[in-house]
Amino acid sequence: MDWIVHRLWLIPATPLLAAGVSALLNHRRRRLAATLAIAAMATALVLSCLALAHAVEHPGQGSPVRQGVNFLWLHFGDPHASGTSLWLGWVLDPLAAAMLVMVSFVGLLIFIYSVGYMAHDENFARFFCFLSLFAAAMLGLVIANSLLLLFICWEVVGLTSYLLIGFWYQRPSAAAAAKKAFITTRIGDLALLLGMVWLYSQTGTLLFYDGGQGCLEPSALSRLAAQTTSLGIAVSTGIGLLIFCGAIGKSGQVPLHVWLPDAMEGPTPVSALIHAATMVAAGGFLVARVYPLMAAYPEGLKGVPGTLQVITWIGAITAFFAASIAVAQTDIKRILAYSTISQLGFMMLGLGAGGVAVGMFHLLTHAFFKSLLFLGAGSVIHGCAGEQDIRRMGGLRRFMPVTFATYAIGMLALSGFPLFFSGFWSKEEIFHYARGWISPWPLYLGVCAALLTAFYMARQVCYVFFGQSRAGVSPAPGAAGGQTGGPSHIAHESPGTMTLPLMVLALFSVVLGFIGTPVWPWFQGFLTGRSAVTEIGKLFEPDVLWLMALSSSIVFLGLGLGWWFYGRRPAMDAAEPDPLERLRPDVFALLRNKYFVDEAYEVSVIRLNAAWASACDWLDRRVWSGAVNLASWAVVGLGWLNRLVDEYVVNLGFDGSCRGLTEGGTRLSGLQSGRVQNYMRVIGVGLAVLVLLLIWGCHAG
Amino acid sequence: MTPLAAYLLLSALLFAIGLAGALTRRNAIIVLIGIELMLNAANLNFIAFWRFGPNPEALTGVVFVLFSIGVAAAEAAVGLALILSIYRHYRTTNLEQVDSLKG
Amino acid sequence: MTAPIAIIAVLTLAAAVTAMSLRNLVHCALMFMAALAGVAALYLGLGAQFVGFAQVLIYFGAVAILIVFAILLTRGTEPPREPILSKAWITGIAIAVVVFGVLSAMVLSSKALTREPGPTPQLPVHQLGAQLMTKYVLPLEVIGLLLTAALIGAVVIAMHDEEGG
Amino acid sequence: MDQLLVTLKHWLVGLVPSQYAPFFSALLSVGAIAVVFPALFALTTLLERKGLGRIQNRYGPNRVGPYGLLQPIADGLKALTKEDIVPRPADKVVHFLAPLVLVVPVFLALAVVPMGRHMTALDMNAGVLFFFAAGAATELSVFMAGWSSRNKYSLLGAMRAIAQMISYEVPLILASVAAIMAAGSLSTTQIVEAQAGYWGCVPRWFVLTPWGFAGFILFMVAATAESNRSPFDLPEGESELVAGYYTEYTGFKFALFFLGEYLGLFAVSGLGITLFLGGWHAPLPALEWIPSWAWFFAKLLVLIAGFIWIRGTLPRLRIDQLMGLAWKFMLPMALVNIGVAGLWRFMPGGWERWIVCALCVGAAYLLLGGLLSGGKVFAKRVYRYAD
Repeated sequence: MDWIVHRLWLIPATPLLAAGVSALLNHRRRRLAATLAIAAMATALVLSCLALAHAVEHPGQGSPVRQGVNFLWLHFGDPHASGTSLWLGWVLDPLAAAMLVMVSFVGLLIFIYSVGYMAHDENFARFFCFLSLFAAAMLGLVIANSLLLLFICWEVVGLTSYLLIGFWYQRPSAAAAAKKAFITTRIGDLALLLGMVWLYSQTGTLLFYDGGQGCLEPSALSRLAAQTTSLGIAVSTGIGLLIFCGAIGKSGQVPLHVWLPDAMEGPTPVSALIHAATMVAAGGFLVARVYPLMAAYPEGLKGVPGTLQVITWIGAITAFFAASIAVAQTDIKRILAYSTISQLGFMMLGLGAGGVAVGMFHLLTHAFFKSLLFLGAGSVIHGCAGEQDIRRMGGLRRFMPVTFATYAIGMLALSGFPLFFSGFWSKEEIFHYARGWISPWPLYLGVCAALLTAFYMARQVCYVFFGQSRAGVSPAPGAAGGQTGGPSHIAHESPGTMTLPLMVLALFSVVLGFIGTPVWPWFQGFLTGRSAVTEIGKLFEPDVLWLMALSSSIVFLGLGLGWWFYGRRPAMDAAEPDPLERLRPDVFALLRNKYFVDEAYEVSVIRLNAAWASACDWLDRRVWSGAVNLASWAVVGLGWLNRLVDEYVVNLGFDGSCRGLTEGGTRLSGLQSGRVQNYMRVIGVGLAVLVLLLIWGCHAG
Repeated sequence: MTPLAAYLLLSALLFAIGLAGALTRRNAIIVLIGIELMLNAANLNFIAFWRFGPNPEALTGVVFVLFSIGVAAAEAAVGLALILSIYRHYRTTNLEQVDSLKG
Repeated sequence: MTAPIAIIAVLTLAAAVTAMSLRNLVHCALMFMAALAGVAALYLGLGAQFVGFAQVLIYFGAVAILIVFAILLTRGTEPPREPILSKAWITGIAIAVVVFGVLSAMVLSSKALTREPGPTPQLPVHQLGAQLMTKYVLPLEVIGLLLTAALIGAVVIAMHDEEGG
Repeated sequence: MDQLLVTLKHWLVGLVPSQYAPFFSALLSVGAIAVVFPALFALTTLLERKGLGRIQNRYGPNRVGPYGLLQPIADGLKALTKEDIVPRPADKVVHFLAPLVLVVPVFLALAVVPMGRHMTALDMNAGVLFFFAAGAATELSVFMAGWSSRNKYSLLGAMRAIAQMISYEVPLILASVAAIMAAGSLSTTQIVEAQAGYWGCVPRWFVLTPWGFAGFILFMVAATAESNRSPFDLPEGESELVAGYYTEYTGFKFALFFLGEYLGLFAVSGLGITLFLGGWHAPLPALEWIPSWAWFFAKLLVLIAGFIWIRGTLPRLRIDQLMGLAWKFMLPMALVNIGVAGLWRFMPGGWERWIVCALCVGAAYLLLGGLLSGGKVFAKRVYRYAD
């Protein structure tokens, strides 16, 4: 049954083929393009399920089973020297298998959804071509057994992300957002490339697992961990940090998170597929894949490796930071975008504090409920004729019952509603490990972020689905472009191709949590290669119970607060200020403007400058003036004397040198004449001089 | 004089002729031709060293010349495209009139 | 150096000199091609058949034709109104002579060149191809990238500005 | 019988003193080429005029000699005795050199074409490359002729011809790369040797493989364009440019151009035979007794007949169609074909290989063809006849 291991390349190859063929198709063959893409994705899903079955059938003893095929891609330079070949390969292990199924399953549903969502778009075929290309690259990234192959797919994923964000390139904002996303992630990718080159120069291979020779296997890791760089950190830490920078860029972690909200300019299925479920999770996957490197620590020393500390801190900060911003946003997709950033922060927190299984579990559950939320949001937008401002929605519960029901499930899963929703279990697990970490602060930040998550989701749902319809009322009085007049458009439910994926995703958002509960941690066992034991008693251990109580209470508190503010007395008018805004306008403005990062710098620096200047002014007027006045009389006398010396001695010399400088400048600027042949002459003379030096050197030596 | 020295002298002469042309002619295209001649002179050197060098089975000289020919083709394409766009802008290919450092 | 090679060398040099000194640009280009053909013949004389043919194929088929097109597109066939040599032609010639002087001095003074030549080495095309794909595969890839970039760059540079800028 | 000509040559070479033998041997080979192909040229002109005549429902030349067989001799005498006119503003030297620069490389190119077993005048390591290198010089001659004539039609024709030849040289070379890859050699003789033998009674010619068939078609289309023949005869389209780049040529120089064009056609057809049609090999094992050179010339004549047929049948292309075909269809198709040839080389033999390779080529053909036509549906052509 090693058939699937040797045919693993087929999984990315089928969508790639579909992309290639639909790229060559005439753009009017819409139905054919969509059929091709969906068929390819379905094939990939079937193969992925086979791969998962294979991985489940071969449980490891204490460590996961890894099977793969490596092949030589390039051999260059002297064939006898080492480190002159580049190998590529794929590997099937539980991590890859789980990701494969997730990506192809979510991808398939989103493809189906797109048929309905993009039905009226002119460039329908092109859209499916890009989507297929993206799916191929993402699946290739997942099965890669070589950092190089992973990096290639990583870049293709970035490229398709660029293409899809800017899919409606006629809109300047979409074009700008595409560029912003591409360039911002490129910063992280540069670091990733550097890390890769460094790793290659240190180990001579980029294969992850290669029968003991790979760069993630103990021999290489212990060597990397033992060496230190000139900065005093271990080489493995340096490489790990550089690779993590790539993950920061792709997963929108704090310093480089700015592109992800703007990326919502793309079509909603793209937001769901790329900017919620798969691509941004690729950062988490990368960290999980190279986790052994990140966790490498010199033998005989205890402690937490520096890379993991950085990951944990960045994750915790991102989780809180983005969740607080999401509280004050009004664009339905932007709220979800900040929520995604926040959840990615949770994943990083889980990876850093708890290891691969914890982070990956949240990644998986998040992929399902977040794509559900995005697709639901897309359905809402579709139903409201392109409206994205939640203040102008409202009351949609009655018009879009299916969307409402599934959206509510997604919202409860995201908030981590206890016991029955997947988000609860994965988040609880993260808290469990964060609690045992070396610093308590990531846990506190995470708990606050969870509270905020429940709050902003309650706010969003109240705004969108409850109360009265506020369509047709401009959000701010006198705002240009706002629709005027009565409700011009009655919201409607979306077609079946859109609601069906919603329902499937909703189902999985609920049940997926049960494969990783403390009672039956099958998923964690699957990833780490240990068998899971069912222990009902685990649920009632005080430790677990305490945490469950804590997170449940947080969720209830968040949801309750949200209801208190927004659901109790729904806003009647789109122009009505946010209840939170009435309560604390200053804080709200801070959040709505994303913490005023730019403005804050400007204000603080200018204030400081002004204060310093007035202090100097005071000093100048009151203290120094008197003294200066006194001194000045004496100085004037001296000055008169000085003038004589100055004019007749110093100035002559000074003027002379000035004149010399001017003339020299003129002469030198003649060299920079812009005439090519002048430059070539200089080169020619230089050549002659060089050869002369060479001859002289030969004879002298 | 050994054959190698003779070839090297020939190539030096060819190089000098190309250089003289590139330095003295006004027309940009002729300057480009001069540069191509210089490149050819260098290629001749490589082949001569390959032929008369101590280990001709290494093929390094030949491979280098092949690559150099490829680069020369790319260079000619870009160079002539530049000359064309300069011609469109200034209506001349005289290098003495094309000395403004800003477009 | 045998007599035929010497004759080819002299012809090559003569063609190069005329290519650099004729007034009519098309004649210059044609003489340039003659010089290239001479260099290709020298390659053949040195036993590098493959390189010689590649030289003819690429320079005649691509570079020379490009040059001719550029001459015609820039109205290079009209006789120039101004002198063909630049103002500072004397320094140019002087520099070229100096460069040739130092190069030949170097060649003549070198002791490494007195080795007697061995038999003409074989240049099996098969082996050349194999080496291009193994030992020199990275340079080959880089050249491919360079050619692609040059292709795109040349198109972009020579493209007409729609705005007339 | 097969080696008759080779034996004859060896006998003749044996007659001269041994120090002159290589020179004499070369002279014999060159002499043979210089006699046989111009003779074939004479035959072909007659064949073409007769054939076109039949296609166009007329007789063609039928006055000089029996059935007009001596017409080429009459034409040759006429060309030789005509006044040689050079336009006053023409660039005399270049005008004079242009036909020579055309004819000499074409003869050189013919030297590497194997015309029979052990009948390659110049059997070299990099033969195919030599062929293309020599072919590159024809573009030069076309430019020289067109530019030196100081005639608008000449210059326009030359520019069209160069653009066309450069464009079609790329698919021409890429199409032959597939055969070169399969044979693993650039030597024309070895490429022919690689096609020796039979699968059962089917010859192992490259043209009988999926990639070889596609490559052969691509090669022949590109060859038609390279030799400026109809339907790619824009550079010398009479109705547009008088006679294109040789408008200002008369008499013997004109005849040289004519000769050069036809010799180029023979050369490129010969290369096509070498690369794809098994060179001198017989199509059936039972026919091996016929001498190898006879097979070569028979295949050559068949290809020439095909060219004449195409000329009589197809209308001339528009310039944008011409360029579009080269860059949008032939080039990608040739690239795909190289890939398929590689696949063929590395796949295990058997019928799966056939199916997979044929599918690849077919799919590429359909996709690229669809792209070229841009999904346009042409209305059915309507003919109106005189009442």
